[in-house]
Amino acid sequence: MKYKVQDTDEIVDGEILEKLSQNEYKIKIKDNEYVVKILNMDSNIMEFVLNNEFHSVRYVDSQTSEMNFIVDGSSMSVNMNSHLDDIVYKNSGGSDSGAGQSTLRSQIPGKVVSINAGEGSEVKKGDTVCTLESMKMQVAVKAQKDGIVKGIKIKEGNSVNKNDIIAEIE
Amino acid sequence: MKYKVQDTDEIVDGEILEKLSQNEYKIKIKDNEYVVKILNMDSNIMEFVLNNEFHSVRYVDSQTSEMNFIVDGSSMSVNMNSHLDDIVYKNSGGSDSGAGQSTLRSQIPGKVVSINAGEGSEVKKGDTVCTLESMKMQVAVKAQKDGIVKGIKIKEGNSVNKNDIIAEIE
Amino acid sequence: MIEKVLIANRGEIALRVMKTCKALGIKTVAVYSDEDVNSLHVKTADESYYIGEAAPAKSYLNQEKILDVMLSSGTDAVHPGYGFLSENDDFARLCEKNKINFIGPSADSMNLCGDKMRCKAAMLDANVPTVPGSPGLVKDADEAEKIANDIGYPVLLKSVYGGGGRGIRLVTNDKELQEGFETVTSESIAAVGKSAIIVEKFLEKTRHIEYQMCRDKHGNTVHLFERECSIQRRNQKLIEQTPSPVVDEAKREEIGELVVKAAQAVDYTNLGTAEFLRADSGEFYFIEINARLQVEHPISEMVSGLDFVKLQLDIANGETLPFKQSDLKMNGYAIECRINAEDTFLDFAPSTGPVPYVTIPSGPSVRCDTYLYPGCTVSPFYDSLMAKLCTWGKTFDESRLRMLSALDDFDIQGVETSIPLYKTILNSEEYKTGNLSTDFLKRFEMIERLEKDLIQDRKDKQIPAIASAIMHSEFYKSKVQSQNSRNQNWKNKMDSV
Amino acid sequence: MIEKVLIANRGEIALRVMKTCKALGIKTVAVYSDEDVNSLHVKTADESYYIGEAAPAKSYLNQEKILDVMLSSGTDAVHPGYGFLSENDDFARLCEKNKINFIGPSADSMNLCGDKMRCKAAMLDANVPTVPGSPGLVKDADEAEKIANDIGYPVLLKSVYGGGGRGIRLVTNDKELQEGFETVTSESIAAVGKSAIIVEKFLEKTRHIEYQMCRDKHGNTVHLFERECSIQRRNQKLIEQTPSPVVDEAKREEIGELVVKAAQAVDYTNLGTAEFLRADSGEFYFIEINARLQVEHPISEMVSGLDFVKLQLDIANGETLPFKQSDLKMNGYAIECRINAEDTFLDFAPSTGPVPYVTIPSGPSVRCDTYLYPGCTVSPFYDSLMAKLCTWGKTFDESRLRMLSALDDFDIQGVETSIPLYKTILNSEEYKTGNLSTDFLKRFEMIERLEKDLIQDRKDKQIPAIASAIMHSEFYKSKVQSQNSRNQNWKNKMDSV
Repeated sequence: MKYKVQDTDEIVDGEILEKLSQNEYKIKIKDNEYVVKILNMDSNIMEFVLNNEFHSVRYVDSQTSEMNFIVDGSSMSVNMNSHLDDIVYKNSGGSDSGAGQSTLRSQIPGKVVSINAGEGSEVKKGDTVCTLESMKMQVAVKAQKDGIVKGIKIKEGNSVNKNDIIAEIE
Repeated sequence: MKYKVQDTDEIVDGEILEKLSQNEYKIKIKDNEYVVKILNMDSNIMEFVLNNEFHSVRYVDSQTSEMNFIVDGSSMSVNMNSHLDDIVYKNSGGSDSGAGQSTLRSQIPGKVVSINAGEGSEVKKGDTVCTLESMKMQVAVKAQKDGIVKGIKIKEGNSVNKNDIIAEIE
Repeated sequence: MIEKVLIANRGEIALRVMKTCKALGIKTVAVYSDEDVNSLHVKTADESYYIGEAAPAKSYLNQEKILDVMLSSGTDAVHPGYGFLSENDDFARLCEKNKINFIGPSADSMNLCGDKMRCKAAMLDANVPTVPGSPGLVKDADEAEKIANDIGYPVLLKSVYGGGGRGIRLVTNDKELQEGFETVTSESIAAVGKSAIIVEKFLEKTRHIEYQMCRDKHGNTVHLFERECSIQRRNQKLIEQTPSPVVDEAKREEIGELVVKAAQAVDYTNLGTAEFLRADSGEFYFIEINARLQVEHPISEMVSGLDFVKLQLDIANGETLPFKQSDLKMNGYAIECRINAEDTFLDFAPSTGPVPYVTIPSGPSVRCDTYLYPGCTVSPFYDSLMAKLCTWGKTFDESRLRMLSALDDFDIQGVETSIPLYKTILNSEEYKTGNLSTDFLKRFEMIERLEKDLIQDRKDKQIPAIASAIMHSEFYKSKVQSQNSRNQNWKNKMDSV
Repeated sequence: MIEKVLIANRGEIALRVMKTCKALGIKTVAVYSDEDVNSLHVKTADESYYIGEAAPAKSYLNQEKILDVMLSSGTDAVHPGYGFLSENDDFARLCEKNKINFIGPSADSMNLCGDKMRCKAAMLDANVPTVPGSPGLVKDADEAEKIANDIGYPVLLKSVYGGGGRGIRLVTNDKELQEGFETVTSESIAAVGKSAIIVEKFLEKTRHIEYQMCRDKHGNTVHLFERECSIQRRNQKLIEQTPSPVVDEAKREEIGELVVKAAQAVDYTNLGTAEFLRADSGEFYFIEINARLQVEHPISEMVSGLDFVKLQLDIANGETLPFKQSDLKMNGYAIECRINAEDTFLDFAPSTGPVPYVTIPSGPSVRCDTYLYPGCTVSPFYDSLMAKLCTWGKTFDESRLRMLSALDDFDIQGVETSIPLYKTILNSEEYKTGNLSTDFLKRFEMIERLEKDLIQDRKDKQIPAIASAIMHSEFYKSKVQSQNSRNQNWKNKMDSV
């Protein structure tokens, strides 16, 4: 799963590696491993010790992609998604199935944050063409094949809908 | 209903006179009327204002005849019974139905606290012959008819069972 | 002797007054509105009387109703707290008439304190300096110009009928004054049909410094030192401290003598506060008397060792002050933070509602006066002050560090609070070095700094936040699984019927 | 400089130490056993490490395990609190070896303080009076008689191998002594196969008065006044106060000078306590040194204005004391009540279990150090002290009345507490007038008086109790009715299927 904490820029990988005991888990965030020991947990609160540091969390409101909670007294939100970049990439044709197409389309609705490969740039398959912001997360739209970026249809700050054309890669 | 509070001697009448509103009741204890305003109530706690005094009660354990609770921080118990004296009196023959019998029997099990009308005393119907302690309440056993007390079968401090003979009244 | 006191108030101050009464064996009587049925003051008093609907006018300001309770409950004194009826001289007079000991100044003295113009005149008579300006209304621009030249520019021209920024103008020379006089006059006439102008010196970077006055019914008068209350929002105090960083022993005594004169000038009895503006140049100007116990009295209690409510009761009982000015010594440093239910980022808009859980800070030299308890409600009908958090220290920095730690321990769920702002302020160099003024928040962009602090705080919590999200998902997954298996069981049962 | 402190303790003292560390920006490390997974000290520390099973020997007394945590967490100092390892010189030495700053005296000094005989000898050398008696073992009855005549009857003959009332005898003249010597000898031989007897003066109606010692690593030594801790049960303190009602300024100085000598005699560093017995005649006799911070330190903090944990940290850091004896002044009066989980009527047997709800008292000059929170548990594995309730007052009576009020506000559900006993004591004339001694409880039949107070209290609550019973029955009646109607609905539904 990918996570993005409010006010930070990075999208971070996080997962449970192992259940160590009834109340203990080994988890991985970025490339570091942590031990989480749950002291109390219900649908509203969780108290846990993370690598020997106590934390208290109250869940205010959680939806599929965004959780709002109070961590040690600080109100904050975390966006999460199952490897959004990859899904987008895959659906864009980045996976083998669609590698032949020349039209790069957005697989998600979002706002264009930046254009990373401008008109006429040479890109390799998997290079980021532009970055969208969607569900408060920044998602890279990557080239589905090697080629030259042509006919860019988007502008920074614009919104795009799902399936809108981003550019042609020829 | 009759009530006896731990460490007090008297048995006191108490009843609800009237429900004044959703949360307000007029009650009578001894011969005084009080207004009870319930602020919070569930099976464990009750907070109420009794004639403008706030009280907080936590119920520890309550059986049919004895309630244990903590009233404003003080742990105490209250015994209660539905007009025990009257029931006993009635069953002893105090009511019209049994007025002819000469044998006075105990209608409840209990310990003899005192003998109020000794051997040879003259009693009127309703006079107390002896006092029993039962369920931590003192219950008067009253003469079922006018007469002379004879053949007392009990002693102070003894226990009596239900239906045991107390005396003959002739 | 006072034996039963009705507290004509609610919230933390009602509880505060009851604490001293309880320790002294004085019976307390609470009053409450519909909104306060579950409030702590109702549960804490010896007797509690319902006095009406939530709106203050229907309950806590209802003089007749409160008088009825006093008479029927056999109350012999009333403590008005602050706000509500505390500075209402009609109420004080009503109590006097009904032989109920009003714990505060006499109705006459209160009336005089409440009339800004008469009070200012009394101070001038007593040689207590007030903000320089016209002694009353000026008749025309030329008189205003003469006064402006006497007191020196810049000055404010104010219509006494103005308000909200209208009918007021800052002018820096004669030309601006002549023009401004006309503008203010016409603005005021346009708005309310009349105009009446006063001239007042405009003071920049002022500090709000106040003195605790104390006077018994026999005329013995002392001050109980100063408090600096410069950190404000919309003219309401947020953080107070004592001593003031700009008042040394000599200055304390100098202004203290003025305070004694001020109390005498209005024949003040009981505890009260003389408020001053201190100009950046160091001059002190009397502004007004608060004829009641003040919100921030605990910090003065901490440095004086006195129980102010006890002192109020003793004075109301006609006792003679048990000390002279020379007996009184300040001990250490104290700070108060007013913990308000408000959203700093929504221009301090009130934030109300249930508080399912709260942790009250405690510890060495920490005091928290509050009405909060787990499960209570912050009502929209009354002011936003939920708690007064006070800390004492042998040094200023000790009290400041204890406050920061206590603020961190204060966990209030369900409503927005001013706590994060106070952390930013107390950590700032400007606060640490005592660089205070009534425009502190704006001058040092504290709200912008708070925003940055909060962002940094969230960044610092990235790892625990993600861990929380991971574990929460795991929790739900296992819950859904166990529900599915329950449903399965249930289904099996149904099939077997 | 100490930057990270491990607190090798639990409960209220762990929290107390953390409060000062937090305010000073020092990181804290907690350790916890299985029993303390949900304890506040675990939640409050910056880091928390699990160290083993509930039994102290498996966790809080496990030196190696705690050392492991200190080394792996990068801790540079350890605060031992009181109890557990606080007076274990092996542990202090282990810390010294591992370059961890042990916040307390050196291992050598601690060892000397812990050896009663050597410590007594050191005091005699320094001319600090100890309880009169034989300097060591006596060889026969005649030597014992000689000593008894020197110090005066009555005396105690004690076998150092005795205990529990065996091998100890009170004798009042030579004849009783000669007989008693034989009895004690034979009792001791019968019990443990050997005998070794000392003679000690028997003191009646003694008071327990102790002095706070304070000494930095440069030899600067002061005392921080006395505490009277005479109200005890089974030799354990219940209520402490400062100043002592029998110590005036001259006496304070006189004994204070002895205390400074005592600290020097054992080369004590950091904070500690010199305990004295005060005979009814007014003589003070040194008994022992407690080489640690004491439970009752908050009352000394209240009258001195000093933060003792900060002082300990500063001394451990090698700093020089920032004051001389002449700078220190007592301010006011303070009382501590130790709120124990125990049943007064079952010979103070521990009362343990979950505490579903608790209200912590607060208010002007009230301080409550506690580990309690709603939903916590009082564990049978550790001592019964749940909270230390302390109040300060400008006068003794003010602190006493505040204590009574705070005791009344302290609501602890689920366990029996010593609070009712304290109310009876603090209301007694004997306590009010300072007629204290270590047999106070027995001498004034306090437990019998408590029983009477409780009976009276129940009588006073007759009416609300009956009202509660009436309303409870009503509540159940209406519940049963609504359940019946629910069942009815359910039945109807079933019928319609």
